[in-house]
Amino acid sequence: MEKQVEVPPGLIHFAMLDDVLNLARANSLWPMTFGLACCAIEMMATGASRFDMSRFGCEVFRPSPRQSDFMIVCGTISRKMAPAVITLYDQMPEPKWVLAMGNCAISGGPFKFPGQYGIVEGVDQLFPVDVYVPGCPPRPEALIEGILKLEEKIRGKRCYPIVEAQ
Amino acid sequence: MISSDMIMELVRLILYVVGFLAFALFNAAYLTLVERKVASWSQLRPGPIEVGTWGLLQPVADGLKLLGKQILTPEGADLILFKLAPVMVVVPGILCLVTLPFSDTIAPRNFNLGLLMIFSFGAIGVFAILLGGWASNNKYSSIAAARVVAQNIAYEIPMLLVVISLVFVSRTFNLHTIVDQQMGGFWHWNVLNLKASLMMPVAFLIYFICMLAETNRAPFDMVEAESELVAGAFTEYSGMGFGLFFVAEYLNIMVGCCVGTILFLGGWDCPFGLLPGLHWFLIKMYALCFAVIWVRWSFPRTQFYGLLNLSWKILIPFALANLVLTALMLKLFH
Amino acid sequence: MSIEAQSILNETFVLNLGPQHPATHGVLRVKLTMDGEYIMDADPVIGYGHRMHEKMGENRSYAKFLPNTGRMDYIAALFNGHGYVGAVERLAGITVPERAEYIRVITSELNRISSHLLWLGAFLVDLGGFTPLLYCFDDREQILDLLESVTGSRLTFCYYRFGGVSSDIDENFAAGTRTFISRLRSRMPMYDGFVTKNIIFRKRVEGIGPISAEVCRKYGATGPVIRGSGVAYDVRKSEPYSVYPKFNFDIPVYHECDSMARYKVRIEEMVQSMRIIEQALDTLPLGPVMAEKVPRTLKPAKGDCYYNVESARGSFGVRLVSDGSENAYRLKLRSPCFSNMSLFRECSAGMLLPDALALMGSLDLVIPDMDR
Amino acid sequence: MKAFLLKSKFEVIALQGIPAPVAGVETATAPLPLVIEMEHAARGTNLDVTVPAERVVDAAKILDDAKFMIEAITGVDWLADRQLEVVYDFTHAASGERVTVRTRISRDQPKLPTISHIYGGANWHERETHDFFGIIFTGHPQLIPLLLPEDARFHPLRKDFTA
Repeated sequence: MEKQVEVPPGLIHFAMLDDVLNLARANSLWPMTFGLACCAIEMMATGASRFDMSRFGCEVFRPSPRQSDFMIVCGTISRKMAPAVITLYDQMPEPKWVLAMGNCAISGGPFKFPGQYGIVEGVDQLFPVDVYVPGCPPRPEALIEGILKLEEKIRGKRCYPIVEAQ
Repeated sequence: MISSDMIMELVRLILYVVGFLAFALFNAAYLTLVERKVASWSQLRPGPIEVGTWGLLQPVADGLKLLGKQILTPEGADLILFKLAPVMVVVPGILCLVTLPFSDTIAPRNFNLGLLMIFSFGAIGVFAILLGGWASNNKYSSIAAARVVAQNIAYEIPMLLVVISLVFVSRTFNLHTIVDQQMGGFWHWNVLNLKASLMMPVAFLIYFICMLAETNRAPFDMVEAESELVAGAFTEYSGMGFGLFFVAEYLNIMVGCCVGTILFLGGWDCPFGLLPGLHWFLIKMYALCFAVIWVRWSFPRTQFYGLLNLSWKILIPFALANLVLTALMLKLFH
Repeated sequence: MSIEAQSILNETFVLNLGPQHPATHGVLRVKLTMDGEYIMDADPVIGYGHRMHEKMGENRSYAKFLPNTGRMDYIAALFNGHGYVGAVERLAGITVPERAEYIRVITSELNRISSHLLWLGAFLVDLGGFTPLLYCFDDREQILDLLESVTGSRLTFCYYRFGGVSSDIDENFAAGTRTFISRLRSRMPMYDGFVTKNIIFRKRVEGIGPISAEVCRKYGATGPVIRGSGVAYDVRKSEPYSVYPKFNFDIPVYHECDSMARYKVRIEEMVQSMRIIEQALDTLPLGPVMAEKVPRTLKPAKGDCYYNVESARGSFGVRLVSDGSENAYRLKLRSPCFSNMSLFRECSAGMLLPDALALMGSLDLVIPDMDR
Repeated sequence: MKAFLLKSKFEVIALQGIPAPVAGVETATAPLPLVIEMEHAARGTNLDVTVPAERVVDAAKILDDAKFMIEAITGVDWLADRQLEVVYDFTHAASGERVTVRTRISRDQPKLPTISHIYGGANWHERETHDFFGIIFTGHPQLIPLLLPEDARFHPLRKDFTA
């Protein structure tokens, strides 16, 4: 296990401003148009009519990483693709977040086997991930819940009710 | 000596500056929400509803977020031009508002050459996008920058030809006077002014199409062309730099719709000759804005040569015909 | 001509389209040599979505490979499953009960409609029109509901088994399918009015991206691509498999060879698929949905065989080589997208960038299927 | 076009190769039946042709003249025989007939003439086969990795491959 590093608090706080900014960021998450594999179709379905992630203000898919706030890593990252994904992550301006969607992005999923030669076993080997959404592929509801989790992480508290399984 | 008149004038000026800046930015921000709402209605979905009632706080959140974003400058970019372009693209839009009369009494400056001023300022925005695209040092941006110049030159011509024919009819560049001439019900509006030129409705249509192209809106959104050029000229802009391009786009739409309302739709005149005023102006303007957004979500993008063909082979001949016809009719009947 | 003038005229630049680009529907990269907006040479660089399916086919038992079939061409996942179980059944000599074959046909054709709907939306997004995508997704969700009720998943179906299907369909499914078909039929005129008759759309696809029948033959392009080039090649007719010979349906063929022809073929195919589903539902026989006596660990006899099916994108083929053990010795997956994409270099030379993207969109690519 | 009409043509070219067995293989297998008509329902192909490596181009020409369409090219690694098999699949669009052409080459010297000048589509299929099995298609215009990373020097579908 890596040792947890204690981050010293800053000398000057703009508490209110930070809160307001974080509130704005949480409610205006623009994802990057970036599909890797199967999960991309479910990501599209999440943006489409029935599930409609625009309700939370995050339907503005920006094709350029410069204008996006978070990256939905949806699908398998092959070793050939990995440098490109890292470049895209580096091109995003701060503050930025990463949501790993699907088992492939979490750990390599079904394509991880002894002697595999082609994939990166989890996107967290490349850069830090904020929210993991498991599933193969995750349902659109799961992705929306993942985005709400991300909002919760940014804001520090959750403002939407948690849907319980029946 | 400072007279009370001068103080009043100063207060009036400040009020107008503050008021119009607020109005411009408010509109730019909330037109994005309108855009998203119209998009969602035409796409069988609710649209932004969770951020504030009805999504009303959505533009606020977007704006604050963009303010708080890091601004990246790509390697090899022309630093000065890269930073200057977003500012240059917004300023003309706001300056255009200075001369627009919103009602009989609400008009910041009543220029005699108001119409001319709007079109000269309107032409500056194009160069800002060109500079921004070129300064980004990105191939997609460069292609988009080249496209936007060709497109704007192509559409400036029919638009100005139409406007000139209108100036023939009204014999003035003063926007206030142009509206005054159209008072008294919708049959007096220029769009139906068949006495002056039989092609006036066509002229309005040409104006509307040219306005779509000048403001780079779908189906002529060659600048952004998401599925072809990533984000076009704005590809490398992040944070508020990108936000300003966004603001400018909606400002230009608003100015275009305002000018369309003034030139063709009788400004603040009530369609039935009752109670003219600011509200009618706003209703007409927003109706035009709605049409612009509606078109965007209904049509695919044209090809670039299709766009140029439309301008050079259809719009310009029609605009010229309109000009000649107007001149002839004025000569014969007036 | 002076040397300076020539060097100005030959001023080309290289544009890397992708791997992340909105028009490539995933992780395709095309190295474009451009002269202004004209494409001089387009060299597709693929493999960014390579997921080692063929290696996995050799590494695990026949049954354990089944989930992989749902993840190759995930938009039309059932066809991959059909091709794979078909190959194994052919080699192992398993006969499938008739009811199972009917169910396979019904679900496959539903999947074909959903795939074409998604293509329609994505194609329009390539052309810059966003709204139709949402309507297509609206219709597609209805199919996914139906398929989810029998297969248990929304996208990466793993429903077919060696010797049948994993679960039987019920009355609700049949009724729901009929409701869906009448709904889609009622919406076809809407698509026709908003898309097919749209003047901008027609200007952008008519005469754009011609692919001749000869090019299709040389590159092995199949599916709607070859049918849009005037060749009536459909595996369902030419090498009948499953119970397709029992149904009446036409192969739509258009001779214009352009993107519009490929568009029309796909629209017409949805109509034909609905015809097939209705006939299958009307004549659905009773009986078991799994063959009896299919061993748990399958060990087909030594030998090899080829089995192909008409996927939504073309001919999907499986070459299976068995050495008599419980793992396949070699599993070759012939993906239609791979062949369809290989002609892009030849066909896109000299085109404008937006037109080339329209051509690419009309090929209906699924990148992980292409890269496997 | 009936596939069996091509049988005699294939037999001619297949026989031409017989006196010169593939270099480096000491007749590991018994002489194969060269051109076999098959039942489509059982094996998925109508004609199964085995030709020597240097006759692949001739076989492709016969099929091209008969207006066959290229379907796939793939390899099989027969580690025990120290051989690599390359399998070409062709289809005839109008009749739905299918011809499989096979050839075996030595595993130590995996060289085979390209057919990409006859079938443009073979270009990618051969590159893929080169990726997976390391078979060198002589005369191929662009034999660089297609599916694997550009700097890949391994051939994952060989049976002795370990990551």
